[in-house]
Amino acid sequence: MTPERRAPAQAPLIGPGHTLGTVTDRIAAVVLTAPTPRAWWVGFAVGFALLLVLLDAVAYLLLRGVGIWGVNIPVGWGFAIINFVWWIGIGHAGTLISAILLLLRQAWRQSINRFAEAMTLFAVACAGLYPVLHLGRPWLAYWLFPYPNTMGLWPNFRSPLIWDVFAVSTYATVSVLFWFVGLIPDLATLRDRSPSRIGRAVYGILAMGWRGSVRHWERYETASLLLAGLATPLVVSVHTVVSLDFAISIVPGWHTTIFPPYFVAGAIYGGFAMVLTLAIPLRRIYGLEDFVTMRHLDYMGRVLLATGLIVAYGYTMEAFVAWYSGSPFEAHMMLDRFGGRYAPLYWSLLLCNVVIPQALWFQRTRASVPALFAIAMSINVGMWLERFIIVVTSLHEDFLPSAWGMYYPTVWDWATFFGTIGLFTTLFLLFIRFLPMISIFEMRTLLPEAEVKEELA
Amino acid sequence: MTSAAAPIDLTALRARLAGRGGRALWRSLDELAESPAFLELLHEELPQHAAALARSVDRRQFLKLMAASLGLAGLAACARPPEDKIVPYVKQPEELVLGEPLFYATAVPLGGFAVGVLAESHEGRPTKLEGNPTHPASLGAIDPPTQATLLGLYDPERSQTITSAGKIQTWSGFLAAVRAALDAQRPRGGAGLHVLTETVTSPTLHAQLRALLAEFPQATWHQWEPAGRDAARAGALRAFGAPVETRYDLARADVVLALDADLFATGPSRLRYAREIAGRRRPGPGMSRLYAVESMPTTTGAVADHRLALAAADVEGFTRTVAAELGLAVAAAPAVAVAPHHAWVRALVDDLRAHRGACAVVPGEHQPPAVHALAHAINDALGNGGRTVIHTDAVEAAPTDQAASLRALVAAMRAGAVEVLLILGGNPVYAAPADLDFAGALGKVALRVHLSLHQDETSELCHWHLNAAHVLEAWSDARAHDGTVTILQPLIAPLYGGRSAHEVLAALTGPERPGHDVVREHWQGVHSGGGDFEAFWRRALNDGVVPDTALAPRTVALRPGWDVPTPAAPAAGLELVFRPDPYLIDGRFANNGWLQELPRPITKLTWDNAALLAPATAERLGVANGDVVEVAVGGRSAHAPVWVVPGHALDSVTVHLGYGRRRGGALATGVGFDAYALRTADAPSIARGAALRPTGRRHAFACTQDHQSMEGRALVRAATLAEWRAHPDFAHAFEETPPRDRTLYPPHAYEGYAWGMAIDLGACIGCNACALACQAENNVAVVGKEEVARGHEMHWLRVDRYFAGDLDAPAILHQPVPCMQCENAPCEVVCPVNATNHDGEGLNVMVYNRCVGTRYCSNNCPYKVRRFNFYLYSDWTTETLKMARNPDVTVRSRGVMEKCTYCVQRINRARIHAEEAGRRIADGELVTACQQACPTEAIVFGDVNDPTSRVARLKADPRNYALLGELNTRPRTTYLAAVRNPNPALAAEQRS
Amino acid sequence: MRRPPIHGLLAEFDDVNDLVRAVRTARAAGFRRLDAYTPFPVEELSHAMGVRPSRLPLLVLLGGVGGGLAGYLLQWWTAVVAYPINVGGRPLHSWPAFVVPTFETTVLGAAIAAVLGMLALNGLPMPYHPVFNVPRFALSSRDRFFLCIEATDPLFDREGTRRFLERLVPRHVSEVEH
Amino acid sequence: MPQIFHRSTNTLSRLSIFGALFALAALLWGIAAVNRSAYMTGQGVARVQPVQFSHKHHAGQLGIDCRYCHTQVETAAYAGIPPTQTCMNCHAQIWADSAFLAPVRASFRTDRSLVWQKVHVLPDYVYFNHGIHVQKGVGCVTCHGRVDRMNQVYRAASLQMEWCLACHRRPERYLRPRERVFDLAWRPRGDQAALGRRLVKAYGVRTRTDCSACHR
Repeated sequence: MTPERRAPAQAPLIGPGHTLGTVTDRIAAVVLTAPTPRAWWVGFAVGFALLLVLLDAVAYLLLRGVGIWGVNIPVGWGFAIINFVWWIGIGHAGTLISAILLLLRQAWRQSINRFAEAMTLFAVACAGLYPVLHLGRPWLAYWLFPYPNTMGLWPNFRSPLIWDVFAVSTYATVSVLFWFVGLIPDLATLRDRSPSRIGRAVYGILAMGWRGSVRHWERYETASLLLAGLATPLVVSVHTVVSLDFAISIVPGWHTTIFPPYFVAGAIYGGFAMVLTLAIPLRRIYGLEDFVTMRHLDYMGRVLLATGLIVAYGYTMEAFVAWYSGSPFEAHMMLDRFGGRYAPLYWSLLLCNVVIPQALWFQRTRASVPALFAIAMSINVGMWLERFIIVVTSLHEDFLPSAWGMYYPTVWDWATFFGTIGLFTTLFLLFIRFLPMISIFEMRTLLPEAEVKEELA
Repeated sequence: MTSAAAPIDLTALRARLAGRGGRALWRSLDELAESPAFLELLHEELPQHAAALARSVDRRQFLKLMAASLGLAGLAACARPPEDKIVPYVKQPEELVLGEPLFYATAVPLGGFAVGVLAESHEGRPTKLEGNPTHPASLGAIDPPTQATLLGLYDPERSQTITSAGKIQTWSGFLAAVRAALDAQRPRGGAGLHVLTETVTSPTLHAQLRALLAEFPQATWHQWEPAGRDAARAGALRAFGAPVETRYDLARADVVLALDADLFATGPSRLRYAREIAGRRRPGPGMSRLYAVESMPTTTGAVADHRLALAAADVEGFTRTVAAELGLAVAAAPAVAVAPHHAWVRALVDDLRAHRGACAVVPGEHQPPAVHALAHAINDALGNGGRTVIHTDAVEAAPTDQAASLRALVAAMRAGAVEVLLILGGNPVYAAPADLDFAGALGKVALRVHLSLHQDETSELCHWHLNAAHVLEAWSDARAHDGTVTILQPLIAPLYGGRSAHEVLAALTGPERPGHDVVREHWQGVHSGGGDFEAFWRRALNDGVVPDTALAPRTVALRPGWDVPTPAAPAAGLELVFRPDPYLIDGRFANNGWLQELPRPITKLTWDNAALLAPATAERLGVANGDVVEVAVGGRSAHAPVWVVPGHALDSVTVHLGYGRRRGGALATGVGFDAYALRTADAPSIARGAALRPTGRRHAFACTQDHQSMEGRALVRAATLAEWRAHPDFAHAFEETPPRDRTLYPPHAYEGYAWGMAIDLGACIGCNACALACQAENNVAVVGKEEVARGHEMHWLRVDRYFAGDLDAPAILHQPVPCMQCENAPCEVVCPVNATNHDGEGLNVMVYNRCVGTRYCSNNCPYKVRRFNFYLYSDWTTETLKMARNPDVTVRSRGVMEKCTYCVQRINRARIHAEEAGRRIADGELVTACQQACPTEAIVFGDVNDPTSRVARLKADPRNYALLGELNTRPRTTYLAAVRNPNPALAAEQRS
Repeated sequence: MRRPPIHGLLAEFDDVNDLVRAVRTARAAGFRRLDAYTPFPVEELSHAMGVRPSRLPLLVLLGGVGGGLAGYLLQWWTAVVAYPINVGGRPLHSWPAFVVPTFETTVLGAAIAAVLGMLALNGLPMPYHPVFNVPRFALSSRDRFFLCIEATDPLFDREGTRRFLERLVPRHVSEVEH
Repeated sequence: MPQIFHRSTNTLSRLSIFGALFALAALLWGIAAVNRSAYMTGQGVARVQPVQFSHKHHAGQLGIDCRYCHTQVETAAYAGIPPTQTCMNCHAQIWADSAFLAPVRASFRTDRSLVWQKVHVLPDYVYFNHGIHVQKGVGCVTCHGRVDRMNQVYRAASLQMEWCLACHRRPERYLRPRERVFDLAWRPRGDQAALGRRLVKAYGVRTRTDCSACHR
């Protein structure tokens, strides 16, 4: 990894007094030697309990059918799609940090990209459940894949749902590859430092015999850059496709051209909020304040502010276009959001996503960990509400008033939602327990010792 | 269409049913199945189980034989071929073509009056009832209750055995007991013998009853019908001194005044009136004008050019005013709520005067006799007699004042004078006026016998319950509104060995005789006039009408002293109006899922009745939709949930009868409230001085349309006749459908047939006949109240109802919405698996077995006509319900989207027949189920590529417009904008 | 040629600069079969060792083009040839819609090519490698820098080369068994 | 001590990667194969029937026309399984007391149907009409195979959708003159393709691959 040449303007990205050795030991210890903190066990217990809830909800769903959810005619999509979009969006921050910021040579990304990418994978895993579960006949989900069959039938490639299949599966694959490639040198470190035979063997196999040869590093760097170059348009395309699920339709409130950029910005927004939500407790529990510094938090606060403003612009445009289009259906959709039966949700969405984050303009807020955490949480909620508003309020009152109806989630909707949160927590905690949550070799490059003297260069 | 042959050999069929009982149910337990001894035992000991066996067998018999649609759609695709059996006939009836339905003409009587039907039969299973074009009361159309009679046949909760004191008994046991009792009566001429029937028009049954009375001269025969026509009868008596039957020829009426008369939903001629009125609603010189005065908005009021909301009790005053204005000498009208509507009355009267001899004043059946008498007088004064108003002798076999008849019976029972009571049909314990305490009196009768389809409230209190044969299981006959007789022929052997009233009466007075012989012999007697009886009989069966049985018109003279004002009741408080439920009628159909779930015409309520009242009244009483109130009248009270109906008369509360059943099936019981508890013998339809008191409790309704306004969107388009003359293309003032060439895509060419549909909103009366026909034809599932409330109802075709304008006197607009079969279908593009796409004839087809259930198509359907199986809604276990299914339509499983496909199964049948004959499908040869049922011919389906087809010509009409055409979905289903004919003198009243 | 008795000689350095300097000297001295091991990527070393730029980008390009073509052809064939169906009045060959999956398959092909290509070119997986026989080599994934002159180098001479390395003042020089 | 693995692991680890890929491919191929196998389709599997009725004997050796038993095949959707009456037409005299025919006589006597095992089973959402296919010149043998050579009838074709489509897309490959429909031994004299194209025109056969052609 190419470290920043310029001396950092602000506080360094890594605490004082660290050497190649201490960085390595400090991060590897979390996985190899240090005792598992109580907080981990508590979190794992909660997460696993919720995971069991998910299993119940899914079992009952398969037994009875999607009727156990609140979906109906006219509101054919409910929590399943809301949560799908929410999770996918969260996932995007990981890829963004590791890919886009890499291309932009943002050295500060190096201490957060590892667990951000992990977050991506697990978020995508949670998201991936929903499109399958929300089918009337989930056991036939494989019909969405183009495979030669005895019916001589193929998927309809004009349907955004098929685009989803391609986009999300590609996204998942590429994320896994990217993440694994990034892990290889650190796996080698763990291999060489693991006190147990099994540890050495397992990490050894995964490290595939990495030995830090100059030639390896050369190709490794090229591969990382190329992957970053591929992942960047990919991540944009994925949420674009997700937004097309709506934009391609003719439903007022869905059928709008601003959706792709607006969704991508929203994804980054929500994703960074989730990164903060995870980073703040992590650095605290594992005492990693030296690696995830206040400067990191400050940067993420700025990203939130910027993307938040784009999202706010999106909301404004929705309203403006609804009026400007002169279409009675669009107009009614917007008025319904302002004053209809779901209006309270719409206004709390604006509160969470637009009003509260404005506090990030102030250095003081960005310097206060509790404030950042609170804002991140409000954005997590806000982004979920945004998806609820988009999915439900657009559908429940569309073209023919005779067909209008309401959508009320059932206990099973909630169980499935919190269940996936449990799934995410469980996977994430397992990750930080068994893999380095911060990229060790990239941290090394941030150290002064890692710099080659000028006359040699 | 109609098969000339007699129905298939029933005795043989019976034999098969009973015969192979064991195999079916006990296939898993072979040793049991093989032992005939076991079966004998079973038949002796447990007749009802034997019946159950028979049931399962004959389903197996026919369905298995035909490999009808029963598999779990989709699953079979990737599974091994199922183990399946073929059970051929032993001797195959020669008129039977496997896979081809046969149609038999019969009739379904309601309140005694017959509506002729053609019953579709698949290998011996009746699966659908359709109107009989040759029958005067049907003209090919059919109404929901008549159609739903079919489901009643297969109702798994029908009574299946003879019981006595709750124990299963044998027929012979019954005969022994009752014959003994009758013998005891004989010496006293049957003084203690009473027979209670519903209204009888059946010549055969009448003859049998006369024979009975001849044998027991002292015996008494009572007739009583909960939603009967006493008032009309009494009115005729007052006016003409004879119980003449009056019917109207509305096809010849330029002006029609409906006095609280629900022309299209009640009465023996409802279908005919709908056809005749609609025939005069097509815009043009011949257009008639309809005035409606009514308390509760009805389908009649909805299509009326002028509707006046008036409390039911004020209608008499209104009629008097009209009569007076016309110069009749009538008792002065009480100063009623008519005063404010003077201009209205004036305009109406002028209109009537202007059309002497070509107008008709039609009184509502539940209006008091005085109103009927007044109407007769007015029609007489306007010289309508013999022109638009036709009088005949009574159609009823023995017209009687039924209220009096029932009173007499109860009095006799209380006096202990009734020793043997035969109740042939009906459910008096549930439906009799509350003040008579029929149940209490019944207890005093020594021997009580009840013949009925269900174990109902009355059976419970009778010594003997006989499980009746369903109307589709038995031979009988019945008269239509004009007296025309239809011979009712069975479509299937009684599933549970039930018996008809004919068979019971025959067996009681003489040797046992099958209903077939009873009816046939009666007609042999009648026919003795000469000629070949066999030919006559076959023709009667084939046509569904007995020739020359219509009653001849007769002239009548108004009798002096006809005008007897109804005694003024205490005007204080609200008025309470009792109406038969539009679909459950008097409660006889309460266990019928189709009817329970069919949205009521104006309220769109399902699975409920309610205290219906006007918005202003609700406001005054401080109640809203769903508030449970205590309705108190005359010292009686009941709890009822409130439903507010725009356009309802002020200070008037309408309640529908037929709900709140305590017994008679799982669907019937515990649904709605029992309005009979408030109904007394002397106030059968209008009670004054009622009071509503909120209880604070709430009730959850299952209404299929939450939103009542069109939100200013041009969905239903209408104009006045004048506007139409000025701008024949007014329907296109609203929207701009993009021209065909404004598209990036090359157009898809549709050679050959291109199916399309046109729906005339001017003709539609919102009766829901189409919706139910669709349900019956396409195996649409019933989901139950909770699911409807959650927005999970399954009707493929819904009739939207919008209110427009003033909340107290709104315009009521109907719009049937099936799948539009868009050429640029938004639903198809978004389906990931091509489960919905276009076929070569422009049908938007839905492939259930390919659907994975993303529901994306429904989200993207601007008309929201797609329906989803959120659970396993189709009943895959109840054998009889499987029998009711149409074998040509896949039964959908869980997780699958479904929708209207223009009855693609009918299209395929017609195409195959045409191609086998090497010709094209002729226009009109192929009709959809909804089109077929529609009483007003509002729905026309056909090939739009054929410029001469009816549908193509209608689509060329400037009134033709596409719903949401601006979306460029190119719907194949389009609408003809409605044109009203309001009285120019009432410009203020005009709606458009 | 005859297989040398050992794999090579391994010199260990504390500082990345020493390693760079060492590599330069070794190259100057004419050694060609040598390799350097570091705990993190060091651009200068690649230059110093004269590593030729990788052929990876070409592989990735091929992977992308292949994936894209496969994706588009699949869609065109299924929609136009295999089972043409009129879907909502849209043309059979709805190329605008087909662009989206094509893009995804392109990225997929390229990404897989990148990862597999990188591993293949690096000769990974290779869990066994002679340098691992040197116990201290474990530190190469922590904070030490190693230079290995391999026995197959024509100039290699067990004693001479050791002396040569000693002159570079390494912390340690050790022989690497096969 | 970093050297954890033996030399051989290098080879093994690389093999395992390719091995995994091959295993996956093999699995997919296997599934496809099983789906088309006789095990899944029941193709070529004879069912045991309540009566040992031999089409080979009746249709083949005796040369009885298909329509003698399957009377309605030309007009009805279902070819129809003959009622017991049909069997008795002959077997009242011939083999009148053969033990093989005991079930038939029992059926006739007791008026209880014979219960046959269905051989050609279509899923319940598929609507096939014999009449129209016969009218358009699709021979019995095309779908049912040489029944006149079968002792126990078995399924000659897979009856899978792709099999139906093969004919619905290229009918000219399979059509025959109407009068030859019931001739199981018929072979086209000369070029089937040419004949087929002629018949397609003559009988107005359309290549209907619309879903609604078979699914309702």
